[in-house]
Amino acid sequence: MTQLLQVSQVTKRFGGLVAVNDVSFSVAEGEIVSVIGPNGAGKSTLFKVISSFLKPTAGEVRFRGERISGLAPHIVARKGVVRTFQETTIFRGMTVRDNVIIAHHLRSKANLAGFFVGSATARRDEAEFGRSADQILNFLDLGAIKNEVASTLPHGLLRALGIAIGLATDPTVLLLDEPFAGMNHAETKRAVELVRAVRERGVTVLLVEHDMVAVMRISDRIVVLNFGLKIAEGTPAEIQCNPKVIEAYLGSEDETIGLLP
Amino acid sequence: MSPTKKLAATAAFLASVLVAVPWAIAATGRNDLYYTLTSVALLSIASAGVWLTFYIGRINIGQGAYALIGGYTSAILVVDYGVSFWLTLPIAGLFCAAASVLIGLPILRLRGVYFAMVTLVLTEVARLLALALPITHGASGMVSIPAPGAIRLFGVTLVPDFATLQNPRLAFYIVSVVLMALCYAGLYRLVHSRMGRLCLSLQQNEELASSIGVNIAWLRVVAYAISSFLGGIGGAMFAAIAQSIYPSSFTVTDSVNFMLNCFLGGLGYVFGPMIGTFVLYFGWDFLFQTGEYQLLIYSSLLIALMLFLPNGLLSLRPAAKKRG
Amino acid sequence: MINRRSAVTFMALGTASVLSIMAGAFSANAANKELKIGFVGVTSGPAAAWGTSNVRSMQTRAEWINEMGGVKIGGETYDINIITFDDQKDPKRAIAGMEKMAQEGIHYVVGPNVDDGAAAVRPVAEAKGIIYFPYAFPKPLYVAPASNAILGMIANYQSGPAIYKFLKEKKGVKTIAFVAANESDPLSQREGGVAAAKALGLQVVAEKDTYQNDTRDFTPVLTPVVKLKPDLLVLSGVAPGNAPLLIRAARELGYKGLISTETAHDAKVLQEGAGELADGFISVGGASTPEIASDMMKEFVRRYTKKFGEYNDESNTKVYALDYILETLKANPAAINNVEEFKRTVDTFSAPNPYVKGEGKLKYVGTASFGQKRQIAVPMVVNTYKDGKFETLFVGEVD
Amino acid sequence: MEQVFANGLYLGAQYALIALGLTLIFALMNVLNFAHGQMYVLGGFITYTVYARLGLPFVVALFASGVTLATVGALIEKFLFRPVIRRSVREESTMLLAAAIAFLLDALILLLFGEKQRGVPKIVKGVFTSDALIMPYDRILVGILAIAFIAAFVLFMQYSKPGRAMRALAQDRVAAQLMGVRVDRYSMIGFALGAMLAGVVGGLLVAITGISSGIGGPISIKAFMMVMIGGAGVVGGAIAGGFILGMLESVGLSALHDYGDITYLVIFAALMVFLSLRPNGLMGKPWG
Repeated sequence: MTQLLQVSQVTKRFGGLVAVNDVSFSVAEGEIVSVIGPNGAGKSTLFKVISSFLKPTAGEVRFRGERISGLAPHIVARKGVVRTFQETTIFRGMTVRDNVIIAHHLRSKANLAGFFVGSATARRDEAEFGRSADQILNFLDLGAIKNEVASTLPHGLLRALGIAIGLATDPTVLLLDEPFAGMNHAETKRAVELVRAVRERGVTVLLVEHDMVAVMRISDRIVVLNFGLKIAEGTPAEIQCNPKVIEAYLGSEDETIGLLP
Repeated sequence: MSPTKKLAATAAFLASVLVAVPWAIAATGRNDLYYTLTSVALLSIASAGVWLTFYIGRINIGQGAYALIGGYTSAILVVDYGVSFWLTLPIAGLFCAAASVLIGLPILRLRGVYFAMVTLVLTEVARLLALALPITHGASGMVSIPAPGAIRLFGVTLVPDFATLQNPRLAFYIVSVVLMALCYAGLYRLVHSRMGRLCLSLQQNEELASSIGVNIAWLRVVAYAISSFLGGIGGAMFAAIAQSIYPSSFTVTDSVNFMLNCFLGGLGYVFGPMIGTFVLYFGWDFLFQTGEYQLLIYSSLLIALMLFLPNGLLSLRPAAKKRG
Repeated sequence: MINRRSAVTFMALGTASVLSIMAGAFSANAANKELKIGFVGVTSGPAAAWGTSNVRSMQTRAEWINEMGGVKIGGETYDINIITFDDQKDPKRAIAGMEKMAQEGIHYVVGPNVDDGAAAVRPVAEAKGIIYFPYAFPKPLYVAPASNAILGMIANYQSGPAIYKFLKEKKGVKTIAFVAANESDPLSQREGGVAAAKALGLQVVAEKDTYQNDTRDFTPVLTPVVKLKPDLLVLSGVAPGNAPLLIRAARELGYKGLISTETAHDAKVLQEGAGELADGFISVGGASTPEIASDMMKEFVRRYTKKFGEYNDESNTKVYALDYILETLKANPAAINNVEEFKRTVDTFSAPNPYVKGEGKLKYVGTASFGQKRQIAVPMVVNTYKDGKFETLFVGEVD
Repeated sequence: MEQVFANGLYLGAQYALIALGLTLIFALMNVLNFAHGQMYVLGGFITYTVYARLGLPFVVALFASGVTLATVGALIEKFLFRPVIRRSVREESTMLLAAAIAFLLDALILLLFGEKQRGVPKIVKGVFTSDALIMPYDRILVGILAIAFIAAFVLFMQYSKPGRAMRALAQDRVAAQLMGVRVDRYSMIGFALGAMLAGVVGGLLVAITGISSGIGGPISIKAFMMVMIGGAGVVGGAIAGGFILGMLESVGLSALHDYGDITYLVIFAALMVFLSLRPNGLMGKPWG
């Protein structure tokens, strides 16, 4: 198995506060890897560093052996490492379908001038993006609402739309930021299937999550952070009985879900 | 809208402004309307630029600066270097675009009121520069700029020398409305092509846009450069009509007016700034007869408009869509 | 649909506006024939005072003439109708205003009030046959080939040297400092002033200090200048509203020398804004100082005050333009519709000046400055302010 | 040098007071109030009328300015801004409304009070003079009053019930609503308070610089600059911005005396560079 994404000794400081401290792990092609940890463990910061929305203070992130940390986010996205957002971050004023079509931007063969004059390539692109968007929306069961304005959708569908936007960029690695947060049992179950289906399309998935049950069910491997440090790494089974992890979660006030029978 | 319909609409528009309006003016003898409509056309070109910056989510109160730079570029080239006005017109636009890239790179990182403020200050900086730089002839401005000359190609006169014309107002009017038509056709095309969608994605969420691979910094600069290009063109045309330019030819008031034109027409509609400029300019002109109460009535009407149509005049359209 | 709908809206609005403007244009009618005289200048915003004193002078005078039964020009009696246009100090608007004047069939326009506006309206005025009377000093407006502008007051480059000379000889002024707003008109006037001062052999100790025209507190501006202790502080092209503030700031900083300017000011404004600190302030006025004002001038002030509640001393210089127009038309009735006739009359025209005591004449001057007669002769009354009133320092003449 | 410093301090105090009202309105409603300068002018004319024309004491005149402007502000919020904010798609639309209100006030002021610059008799006579420093007593008094007003405002925001409610509102509108803050009511109080501050400064400064009808726009723009320097919507930022701009003008005009013509060019260019480096001002919250 080739290592697609390598996180090496990444440290991120904000002033005096160390949010991520010397964390290393890697993700192989086709894997689903999750990063978990109690509140304030540094998950989100690490996520932003990997997607290059933040520069690491020390260490680096490599994709296919090439250093991507420090590059502009859109360049990282062009290389195939695409993130979704924890918040319901979508293009609120556009229709669902337009949201997905615009996300095909990266696949475009024509340049902007070509689109402006309506060149043959540009028209071909437009037609193809429309088809592809419909296909993605159907794949995620969003076909029925594709002409709704995004800001009117309920929470769960927005999350799916976020994933649809991510998929439309044709990513090699999809970084999902808390895809199950705020979902009820049934919604989570559906979302888990969705993520699996995404992997079936050949997309490697790295997700940051809170919800232990879902993570245990879905992940090939799990990385556990606490206070910015990596305290464990392994398969769900290994993590489940790792005493350090149990202690970390018990030690925190509000995290008791899923770990203990 | 189908291509044929679009073509028909464009033809109808051109026919009305190039044939019907001159005919109506000739029939009524209202020759002063030429200049009024010319002003509207040119101001709406500059406003279109401001609208485009609104479209990427930036409040631009700095268009006066580019109009001033454009006006001076053209005037200096014509007066001091003897370049033909018709050549200076695109040069003025391009010079403004180039300047706006340099200025835009640092300031486009700002958002909201901060960007608005910085651009407002930019207008004042441009005025003070025009006063201080030797090349602009400083406080005494530039006067007696020659009228646009002829364009000849292989001995055929394509455009006559404006100085020899019976009615240069009509000539300026035609040039201005043609420029306006080109500008809005281009803007319409741009907004309805991929670039427009990308600009919209920027307006709605810059982070998400960059996560799907949009080079937001580049796109912002491009949009801003186009915007400034339009400002420069408008300014250069005005300098040619007034045959003079002063550091105070475009001021903060103009910058604010360009912005208000966009608001009034509607930020969501490509043709918003055109309608906005028309209504604001003519509204003021209309009230000319009310003498000292002009400003009072004008502002009251504006407030009423905002109360009833807070999303701009074009939101009146029954089939109003989100995007124009 | 957008394109066509917008076009339709556009056309509808356009038609509506054309119709209603026309309705307005045809509504005026009167028993006497009507003579329209225009005004294009600024009557709103920060510089509102400049145009307002213009308009009010014209309206007062016109009302007075009409009350007396109108003005007789070449066998016809006319009522004067003043058509005003507020250009908001925007040269683009000023052009529109001039176009509007042409549309109204007006051939004589007072204004604009500032350099950029006066320059911008030139093409229209010359194309449409309009003589206009700017209150702006740039020489290219009046030097040939320019032909349709007539300077409506005394330029700073005419009054400045006279004032400096007087002060040098009578008050022993040796050093001089200039302060100006960083705008075209004041800066140009400062340049002229500096040149004049140097020509007189005065030592210019400060010539680069500027302020933003919207400054409210001038202490920081004047602190470095006052430190130089000049004998004379010149406030180049100072706006009436700013003058008392500058004077007060200079005096309160301990400035002991003289303060002067080449523009016209209002005694009431000086009194309210600077009180006794303004005593001795030297400015250029028209004809209302008691020493030289004729009964007609006093009557004018009385009517103005009655009509608008309060007189503005800036109007002393602005009372003239309308009378010049009318008197010249009386002298050559053919000029009423033909400005070429007016230009011919300019060279020889002469009439008594009703606003000053004695032998004053209304005539056109400017040959020395412009090479042609493109300026109205206004008595150059140099005033000094004292206890809420102006006193005449000396009276000069321009040729 | 002391003179330059004292000038800057005095200027800063009045600027800060002008900026406070603007930043308060911005913080509460995300409205950039273009009419702030016009409110200042209106306050100035009311003080002028009451003090110079009616001959009542200066304090009464100042009080009249404050009360009138608070009323005007409350009415404008309730009947103009509130409905427009509720119904517009993009919140920037309020800028057109604010500009229209600015025009309206400009027109009303011009019609009611005329085009002339107005001034009042000095409230305190005499000038403090030492070797290093010359300062008229009325300036000293006004400077102290301005600082006192600023302090009173800060204390009010910090410790009074409405002050705390407004701070919560500025922090997070939705959260404040959930906590039981009556958003509409406090928006109105905030707007009235902001307008009142503008009116009180206008009245206060009549004693020094007089008042004239057209200066509203320029005052607004100056106030915007201070707010941006300090950071929009932050009380401390407005105060800092006011003092910084005051100092900048005072020091700049003296230091660049030999190049006088470009002093303001340098100040404005520096401001642009500063904001490019610190996109949210000194202490502002991100906005966009």
